[in-house]
Amino acid sequence: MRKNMLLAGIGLLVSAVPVYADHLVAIAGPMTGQYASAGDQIRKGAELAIADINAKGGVLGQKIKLEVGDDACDPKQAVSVANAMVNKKIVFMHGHWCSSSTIPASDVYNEAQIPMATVSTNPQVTERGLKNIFRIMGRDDQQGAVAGNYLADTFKGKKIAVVDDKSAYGKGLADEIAKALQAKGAKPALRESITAGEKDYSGLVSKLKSAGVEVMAYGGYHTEVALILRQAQQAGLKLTVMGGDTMTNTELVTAAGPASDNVLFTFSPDPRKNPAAADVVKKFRDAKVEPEGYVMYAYAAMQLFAQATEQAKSVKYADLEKAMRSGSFDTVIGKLSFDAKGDNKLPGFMVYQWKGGKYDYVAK
Amino acid sequence: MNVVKNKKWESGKCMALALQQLINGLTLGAVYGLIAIGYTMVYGIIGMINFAHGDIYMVSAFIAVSAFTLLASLGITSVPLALLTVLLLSVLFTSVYGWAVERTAYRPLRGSTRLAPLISAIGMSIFLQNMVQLTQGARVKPIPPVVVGGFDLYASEGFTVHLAYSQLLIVIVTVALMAAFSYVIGKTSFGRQQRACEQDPTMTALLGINVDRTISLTFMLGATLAAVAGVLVTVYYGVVDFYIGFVAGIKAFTAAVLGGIGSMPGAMLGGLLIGLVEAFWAAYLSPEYKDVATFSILILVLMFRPSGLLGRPEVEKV
Amino acid sequence: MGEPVVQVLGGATLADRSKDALAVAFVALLLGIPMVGLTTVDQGGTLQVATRWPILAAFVLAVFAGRLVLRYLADRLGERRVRRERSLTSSDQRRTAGGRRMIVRVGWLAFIGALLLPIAFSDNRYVVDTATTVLIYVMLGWGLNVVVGLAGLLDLGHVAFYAVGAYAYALLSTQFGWGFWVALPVAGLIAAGFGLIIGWPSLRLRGDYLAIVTLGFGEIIRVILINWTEFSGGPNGITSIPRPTFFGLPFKPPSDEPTFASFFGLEFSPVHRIVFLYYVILVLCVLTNVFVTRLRRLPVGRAWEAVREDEIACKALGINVTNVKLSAFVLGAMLGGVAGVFFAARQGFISPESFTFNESAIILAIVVLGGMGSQLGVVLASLVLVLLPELGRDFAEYRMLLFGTAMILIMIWKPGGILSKREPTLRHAREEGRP
Amino acid sequence: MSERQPLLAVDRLTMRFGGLTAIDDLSLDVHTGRITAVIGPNGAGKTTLFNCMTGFYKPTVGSVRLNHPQRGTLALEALASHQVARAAQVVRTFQNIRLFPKMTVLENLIVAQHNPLQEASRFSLAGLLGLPSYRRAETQAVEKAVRWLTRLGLIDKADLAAGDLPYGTQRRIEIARALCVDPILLCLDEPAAGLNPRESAELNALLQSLVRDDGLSILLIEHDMNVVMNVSDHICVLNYGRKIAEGTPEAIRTNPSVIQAYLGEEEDERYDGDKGAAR
Repeated sequence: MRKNMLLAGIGLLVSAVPVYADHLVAIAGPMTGQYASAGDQIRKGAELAIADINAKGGVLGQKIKLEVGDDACDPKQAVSVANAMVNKKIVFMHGHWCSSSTIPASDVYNEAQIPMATVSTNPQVTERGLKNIFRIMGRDDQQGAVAGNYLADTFKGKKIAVVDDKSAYGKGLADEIAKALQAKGAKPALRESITAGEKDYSGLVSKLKSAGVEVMAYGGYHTEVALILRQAQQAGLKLTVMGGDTMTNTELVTAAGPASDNVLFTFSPDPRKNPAAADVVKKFRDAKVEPEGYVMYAYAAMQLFAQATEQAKSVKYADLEKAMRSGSFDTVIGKLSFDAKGDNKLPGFMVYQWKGGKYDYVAK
Repeated sequence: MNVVKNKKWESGKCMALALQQLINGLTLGAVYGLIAIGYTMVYGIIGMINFAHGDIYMVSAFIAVSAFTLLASLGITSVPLALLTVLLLSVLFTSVYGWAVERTAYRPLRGSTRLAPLISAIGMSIFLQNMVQLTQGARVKPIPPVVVGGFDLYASEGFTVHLAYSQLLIVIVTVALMAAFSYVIGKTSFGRQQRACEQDPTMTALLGINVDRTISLTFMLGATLAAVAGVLVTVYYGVVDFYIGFVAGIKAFTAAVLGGIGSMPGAMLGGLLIGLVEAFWAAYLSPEYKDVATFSILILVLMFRPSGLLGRPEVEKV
Repeated sequence: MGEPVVQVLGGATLADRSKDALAVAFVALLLGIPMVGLTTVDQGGTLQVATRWPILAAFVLAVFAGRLVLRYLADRLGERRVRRERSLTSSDQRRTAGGRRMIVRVGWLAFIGALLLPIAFSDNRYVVDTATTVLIYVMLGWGLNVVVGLAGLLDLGHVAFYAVGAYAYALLSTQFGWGFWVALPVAGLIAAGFGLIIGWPSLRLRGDYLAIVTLGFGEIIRVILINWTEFSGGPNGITSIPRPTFFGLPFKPPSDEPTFASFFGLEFSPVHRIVFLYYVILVLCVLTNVFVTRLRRLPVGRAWEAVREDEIACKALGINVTNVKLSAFVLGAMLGGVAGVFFAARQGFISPESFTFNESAIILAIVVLGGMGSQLGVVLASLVLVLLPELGRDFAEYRMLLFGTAMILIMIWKPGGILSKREPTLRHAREEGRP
Repeated sequence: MSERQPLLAVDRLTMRFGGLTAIDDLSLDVHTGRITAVIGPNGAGKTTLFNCMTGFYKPTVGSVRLNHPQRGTLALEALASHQVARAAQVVRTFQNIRLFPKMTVLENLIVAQHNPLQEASRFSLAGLLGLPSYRRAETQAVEKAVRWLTRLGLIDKADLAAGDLPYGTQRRIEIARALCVDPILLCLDEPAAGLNPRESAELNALLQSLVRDDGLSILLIEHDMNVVMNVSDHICVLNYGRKIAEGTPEAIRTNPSVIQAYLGEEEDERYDGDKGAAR
């Protein structure tokens, strides 16, 4: 027994001695596959942040090094990536991107005691009582409430349909929008689901047309919205779409053409408008990276890590976790602080609109 | 009072909706049918499921996007001219793909087990998808609308039945292609060789017909039809991505089996049926279970007609 | 029109070879123009064509040179093989006997390697976890091997049973609080039940029709799982699936109740759970292997193979073909379900997107690549198919491209699979030696 | 009296495929302990008759009754094909040999004993556990297979894959495999096709010994007149699905309508047989 204790003690000592000269941090997300553009944004944001932090001398006198994991938004691969990352002894994870990857992977990080900051919006991400997870993005239920309330107020008396693409993200968002509409007495005229990845949504369009729907709240990704808009136009239906944060993707504009001006969506306050972030935005643009979508969030996640580490004076899980939960951090997306579940306390969502290939807060 | 009015209002609209979905379903079905013929021909001649066929169609859609964009940048604005050029280019390059796929992945496996070419085909499908993703990018590729406008056929209580010119184009091209195709299979010497190979490849070879060449031509012909489908879809939906081949491939394969695999009119019929089932199911019942409906119909048909709707009923050869 | 590719026989001259390579390069040019030479890029909301002629030229040149070299090597190898075959026909018999012993030896080596792996990599949870994934696929592969490899039924929807097993365990454990050890056999039985329900109507269909119907059932089950939210959690899936315990002792950080670590006086480490899961599935895999290998030597196993070889002859010998097929299908389904339980236990979270047709295709590829009917072949193919994408992580976007290419190349290299030799289930020569 | 009752009675059997009538109102008796032959030109409906008898086709009209010595009268046309072999013990071979080509000869013969072995393995449980009762059954099955293999001169081929063997050997294996089912009526579809004269003579001897020593009854479809005339006790001649003559070999040999319909073709058939043997 005593021998065991001794061994354990030695083990502890050994593990306390830093093996790596650098602090390893990681990002994980869909670097390949259908949603590769989101992974690309995360990577670009994280790379610049780490360059900036290292230029200022790193954290605790050591440089940060980035590991990149590709889960292709496949839950099975996400667990593999998580195990690989744990094995590389990372001290912080920013990811994953798809909620269905974040959820199984977070179990692994939790077990290995690695703190993580994610942009996944599914409520389940922080509802499972894991202590290591911090969400730097809003939740689908907040998002849905903002979108639903806006629709109910702005399009009073018009027929509103709520549609989703049967993904975890899309259905969650659509359900929350429908709930918010109900609460305001604007019962959705239609509640439908489609299958993502198809090309033909003429059935849905006909149904919307025959029900006299003018506004469609959509939970899902931008690709389908572009197709629905095109097909609605072809069928002579003028449709306004309200979507979620995935609508920030410029592919929507390329694919839907001018009809994209009819797209409203909810997204966290645009970090590019944050005066404190002006320097960083400029830096990105100088590097020919438009700091759209998740770029600034990845930057902020790395800032969160650097500042929490400095506050805790340690990269050990217990210290970091405590620092993150209790502290407050100045990042490019605003002042971050977290509640007991790990959700952030930033003001949630704004309503945006696409106009001529750029998005901005909707004109009141 | 209100209710009664509503009912009347609904019935006129119901008709209009049904008509609209009939148009939409036939358009979709024609595309499925064109792809399904490729499956059925290949199955007929070498008895394998060419899983990469859907991806050939996807490749053709990408070729169409490049060609349309190229023509637009060259300043060619005449729609018929642009369409014809793109069709020709797409057919040309896609048929080379059809030929190359057979030559590299299937021919070395001729005469081996039944499953080896199937796995090779799955590998080829993965390869083509990722090849396109790498060379053309993972982003969706849109083109501006080529064929715009259409007729308003019938209006009822605020619902107008709309037939877009692009839909008309799909139906006309499909019908013309089917006519040309029946001629090729029925009347030309290639058609006779093709049918002979289907019946008995060994005997055909003994009669001095080049079976390899016939099989190659069959793949090219299948690819041609897929290429036309790819161009039409690009025109109709305006958006393509590297994943469309898989979805359309599964549907078209189902159509081929539903119609009776090996039968070309059957493939077209199966395609139209699936297109209609999808269109009506999506409009009247829950679109979530659309695919369940498609597959359930397939399973039911196979239970009662084990060789598909127009397949030759097979007497067990003992 | 002549075929551009001419069959070059041995003793081809350089001119012949370059002509052949030129033809191939021409085809490569045609293939390359639309995909390599041209691409479209998004410029401010509209597409523009971009050309990449230098890359295309390099591609065509590479194909030309590659074909030249390949042809040359193929001819040389062909000559050598012909010479070797001429001299070696007599010792063929001995070679197969040697091959059989080799296979047995490789099997034992693989088993010992598998046994020692967690000890060798005790601090590397990634390796152990990946090995667990390999074993899950081995289990799936053995299940489908009974259906496709032995009974010859083309099943493209095996993922359905994988999903049923995973969901059965997830629901039983989260909704009813069942433990892993009780839920495991029950989930296997539920999957077997689904096999019965799906197999009964569809197994009377002939080969390729069966393929599309099983594919259809696989999709139907997935679509139902997505849409029936009240039952399956819909697209959200099921989260917080309990992990298996060590016969009641959980793998948790030290707390009031006894845990695995405290009971054995070890320091808590999260790797324990992963190693434990690995050993559980290893033991189950060994049991499965023994089970399937023995079944193959029993009447039912021989009947599976007989049905694969000639269904009509089976009927004429009084064998109830439907029952034989159904038994293979149900057994395959059960093993698929058990693999599903392990998948759910490994993930802690399942959702319908893990059970797409792609998964069925991979499992089928494992069976066919490994060599239909070969148990060890399934193991080798699982290793290849799981490790290839994992090792390929460094190749990032080229990973799946290489995966597809490897599938085609292995099939061309060995159309019967890596291990295609069939082992008889009993021998007269040995029977006579019996007392 | 029971001597008079036929073992198998085909009664007014008709089989139509769409517009084509393959068998037209055919009646035929097969008696215990005899070799009955069905002959006729190509396309006369002989194999169709077998298929109707053994459950592969459902006849359009008519019945096929088997008077089983233990199990009473069975309506074969109503039984599924595997039941014909299992319950009625009527076992057939095929014109185009249907072995299990990748399995060894011995395995082929063990598969034929599937039903009793499967019973002995008790849903495979006894087999999995290796219980003595099952092992005994398996040993017996192997013994039976070895007995037939020895008798047909195939014992040295026992461990070879059946599909790799020469044509004539495969024919014998198929007969040996059918015998392992313990038939009371053995239906052979052109067993002499492709055999050389020596093999064909051996076949004659085998058929006669099966009837004489093993108490089997045999129904035979054959083109080889040598075999038919030498071994048959009773011959039935079909043409275009109809029975045109029936009787002893002597009677058939001299029947004018048979000569007209069938024997005119004999030269062709001879030629075919030679070609097959030369393979």
